[in-house]
Amino acid sequence: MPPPVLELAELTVRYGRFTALDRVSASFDGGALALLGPNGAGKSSMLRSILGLVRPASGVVRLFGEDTEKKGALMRRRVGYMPERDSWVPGVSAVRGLAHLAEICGLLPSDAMLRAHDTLHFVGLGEERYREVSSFSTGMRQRYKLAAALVHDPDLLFLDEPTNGLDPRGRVRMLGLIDRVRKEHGKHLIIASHLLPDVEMLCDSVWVLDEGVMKKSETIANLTAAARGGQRVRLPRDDSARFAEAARADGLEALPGEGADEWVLIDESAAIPPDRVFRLARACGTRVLGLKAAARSLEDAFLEALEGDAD
Amino acid sequence: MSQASTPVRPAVRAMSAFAFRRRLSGLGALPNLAVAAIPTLVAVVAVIFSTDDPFGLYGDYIVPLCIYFVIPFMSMFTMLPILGELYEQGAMAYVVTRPVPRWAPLLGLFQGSFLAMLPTLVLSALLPGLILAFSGEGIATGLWLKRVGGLVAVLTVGGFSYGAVCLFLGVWSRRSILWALGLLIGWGAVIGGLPGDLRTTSPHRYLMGLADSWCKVNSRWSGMFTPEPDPPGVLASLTVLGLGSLAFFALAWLACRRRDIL
Amino acid sequence: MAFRAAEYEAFEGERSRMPVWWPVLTSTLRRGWGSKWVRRITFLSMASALGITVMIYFLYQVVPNWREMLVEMGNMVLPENQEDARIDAHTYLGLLRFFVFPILLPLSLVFGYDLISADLRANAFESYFSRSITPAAYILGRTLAYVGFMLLVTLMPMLWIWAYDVLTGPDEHFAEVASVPLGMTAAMFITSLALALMIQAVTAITKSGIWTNLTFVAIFIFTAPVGGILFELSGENANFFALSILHCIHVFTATCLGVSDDLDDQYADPNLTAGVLFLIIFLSLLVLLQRLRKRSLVG
Amino acid sequence: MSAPPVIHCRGLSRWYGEVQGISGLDLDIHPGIVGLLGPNGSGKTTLMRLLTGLIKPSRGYAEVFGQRVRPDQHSIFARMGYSPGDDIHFETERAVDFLALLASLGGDSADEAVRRADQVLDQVGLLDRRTTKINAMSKGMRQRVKVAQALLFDPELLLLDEPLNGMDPISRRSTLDLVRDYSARGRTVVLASHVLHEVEAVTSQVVMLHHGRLLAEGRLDEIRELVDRKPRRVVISGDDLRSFAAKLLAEDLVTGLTFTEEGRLALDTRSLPPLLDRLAALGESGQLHGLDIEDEKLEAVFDLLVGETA
Repeated sequence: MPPPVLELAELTVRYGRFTALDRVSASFDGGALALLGPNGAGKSSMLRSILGLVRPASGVVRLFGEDTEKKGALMRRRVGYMPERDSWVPGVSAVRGLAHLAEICGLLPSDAMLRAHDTLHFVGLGEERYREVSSFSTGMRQRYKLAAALVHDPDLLFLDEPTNGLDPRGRVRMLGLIDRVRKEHGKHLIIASHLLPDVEMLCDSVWVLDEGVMKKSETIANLTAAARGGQRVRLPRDDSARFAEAARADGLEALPGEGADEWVLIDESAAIPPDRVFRLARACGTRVLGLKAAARSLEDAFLEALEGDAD
Repeated sequence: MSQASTPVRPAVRAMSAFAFRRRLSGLGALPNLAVAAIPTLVAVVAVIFSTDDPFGLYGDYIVPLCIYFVIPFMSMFTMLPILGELYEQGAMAYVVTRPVPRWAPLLGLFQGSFLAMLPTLVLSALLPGLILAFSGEGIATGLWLKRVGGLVAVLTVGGFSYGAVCLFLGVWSRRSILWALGLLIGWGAVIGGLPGDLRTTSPHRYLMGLADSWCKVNSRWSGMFTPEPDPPGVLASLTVLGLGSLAFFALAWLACRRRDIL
Repeated sequence: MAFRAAEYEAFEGERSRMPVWWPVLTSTLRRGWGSKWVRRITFLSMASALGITVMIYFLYQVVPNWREMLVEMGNMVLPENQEDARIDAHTYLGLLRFFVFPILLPLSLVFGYDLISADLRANAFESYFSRSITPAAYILGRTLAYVGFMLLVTLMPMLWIWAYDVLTGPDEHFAEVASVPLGMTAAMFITSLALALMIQAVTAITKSGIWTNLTFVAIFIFTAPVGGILFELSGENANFFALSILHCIHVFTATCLGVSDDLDDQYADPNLTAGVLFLIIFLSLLVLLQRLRKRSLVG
Repeated sequence: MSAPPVIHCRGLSRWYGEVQGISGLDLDIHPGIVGLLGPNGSGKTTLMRLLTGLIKPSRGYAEVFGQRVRPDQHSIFARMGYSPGDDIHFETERAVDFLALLASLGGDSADEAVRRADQVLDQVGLLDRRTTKINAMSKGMRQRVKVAQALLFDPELLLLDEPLNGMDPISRRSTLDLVRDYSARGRTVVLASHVLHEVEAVTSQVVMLHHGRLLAEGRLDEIRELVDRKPRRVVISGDDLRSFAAKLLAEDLVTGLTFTEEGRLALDTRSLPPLLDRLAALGESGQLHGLDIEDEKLEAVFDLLVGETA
């Protein structure tokens, strides 16, 4: 059996007196993993200590079964990192900088240049590859960072907030790219993100961190298991409030959903049949614009995991 | 227009307190202290090695050293980084979107930085004075006080006017260090210290004029620069330095309205 | 419509055995050359070297025996005990003052500052150190690039002048300047190394382009007059001149050229100046390694 | 709409060298929450900076509260709060000192300033972290401090540039609540963002920028009508959809019809309301389990608009 892709044993990270990670132990066998947690939970600290950007106060990190403290530099050839902050090689063109980063990972200059071109094409920056990264927009910089993480063909990718600051188009595109890298090329992914829909789409399991402690290690399917037979309903904005009133009058619980025009209907005693929703809508003179069984969103589950512990 | 509705004084005071805190808390004071330590180092060496009378040494070496180098470097160290950081990183956006005229926070910055610079300026004059005064004997305390006090006064005036120059440069230019180097060291110290007609244009001449009147010194130090043969009087010096500072404040005022904050 | 998206491909090729600092070196050189001011300064330095050779050429055209005339004129002007005014290793030492020093400071400022502040702004350290590179390899690559650039603008023009001088001069002239290439190379190498490490160490401490420049300027410019003052105060103890980096470079170069015996009592002890340069190298290395061990360069 | 607009721009343009920031923007913004939307690099931040006088227009002008925005027109800043997209940078300051400094710049005495600072810290839920230094704060906390400083002096106009960027879901929800409460008091909030469903959650009034130009402006559903030229797609799931599909075709309500891999039915239509009514009838009979209209979310609307002009 191959060793786990990533193994943390009692990993502790401190900045001065502040403890960012407190004796975290976990292991990741491959696939796609999401790191969730509020700001300051220790997600970035975990990524940075695995990559050797921060020296852990104690504990062991093993990548592909090798201790990073001993063989870190060599192991990092098999790892690609997309940092949260913008990061690039200044003063040279995007493709030149990327080739340079590939050379550092041990590619021959000719191979490196070839791959730099290919990777930039892959992320959709082919037209812009001779420009300097400093002139890139946020979306282009994100794609450049992904290219930089991929250029030396690593086996494991660390992505820190990959869709942060992207417009919808850019976001969909980035998610698609990441998904392809994983599904078609068998890369392992570890993604730290706030955007739960992204996580839901890309990952199969999550580690929930809070204040430097591992709160939960769970598969996404388990986290979002359908709850209590509720219905998620969307209506025209102007009728939305009226509909909620009517639903409450009918003995249902109406919780606000994602947008202002969405409600989650819950009946404490039984599952709600779809036709009841349609009838309710007709009764208050409006149309149903969307309807689906209300699985708990990852966000709810995530909040629950955090708050349940705080109580 | 209800521009007078917002009191300017709290703004100046708060910004001044911020600049003061920034320069004197933590490691912020270190660069200025390092500059202030250099005249002291010279004094220590003088006490150990020199047989000349300490009172004369103070006038001949410490005074010109302070005027030629301590003032410009300290002004640069105090004014340029804080302005550079505020402008370059866009932090100025938080300051100038407040309902006060833009000159008010800048005046506050200048005031706070200048106040923070004063103790180190005083130190750089006082410490060597103390060391030299206690090493020799025979000179009345009153004379010492007068000479050290005179230097402190010259440094204060110099720090004020050079601070004004740095304020303008910091507001006006991204490459303020290069400009400051050219203006303060090149035009001030070097041109003001070399013989020739050009030196009469240098602001340093007026600082040396003040030193001549207040500390009763004229540099004997032959290492680099020649003494001013005909130093201007107190009134002329103060007038020129004061008007110069005012001119640079005005320039800074113009520049702060002109410069985009990105 | 035929459509083929750009596709990601796995890398099957061989990983090279090239040392990791090599790409850092080449990339730094490339970036340095990309800076407009670095090119200008380099051009200025090369142009002045060329100017000097052209001047020698015209001297030959106008007064073919100018070397002898120089010695004769020197004998008339200079006091009796002074040596002949001929072109020898001393001349090259003199070139340092008018030719190298005015270039060294701006180059260190512009080259170092542009690289460093760009790296800080681009957050490049995160890109570097998440890859298979060790801090030591990074410093090595970086430092060699700095040194290479400084040698390019100081040593190369010197050697160019030297070569022209030797080629045009009489045969016996070679003996007078034979020590120049080796001595100059050694001196300039150590000097560049010290400056390169110092500016990186200052950056590692200040983590700010502005403060790095201010500190560097203060060290360069402020120390010169202080050295002079202390020299006078201490009853002409020339060792105080060793406070000034420029002075140290001068004396150290003289030592390397083998003419340090001729330096009078206006110069610091050669061993001391060499010590100062090596101390700078040592301390800067210490600071850099300590900072990188704490990984704090990454911010 | 008789009241004068809070923000009024005519021909507002700004170039950075040869790079275009904003060009020829005519815009009026009235009280309420306005979502300022646009892809990266569309000129949202440039517009914010122009409205706060941080940069000067290359051409045209902007007026806020009926007064021309100029660097020295500081009296309008008394009624305006601005949270820049950039980071704070007052790294060594404690949160309360930073806010008190800015309060003093608005004319508060020292004691008043601290009191006011505490008040806004309370509003963003950071009162217990008042003595934390900025450089010890996480990204989300810094974002909240930025929002807090914009709230000083309870301004009539709030300009928030990407305030939600980098916040965790909890802070994001509370910040949006804060914005909603704020506008409920008749204030104006301009909220620049590209996390679109969050903008959608607090307002239906949007301004869309693209390539430095005004792409669309107005109520979301008004904008939506602009894209109605494009056929809509409704995806349904339920029992016995095949026979239902056959009926629909006969009724000429759909232009296209696809069964998806998951066994759902995708209907393309140019007449959405009748189709929805038809589907509602089916739903009441209990045959329909799920219903979803694609291109209905703001993100999709935006995609369509951009797609049409780009």
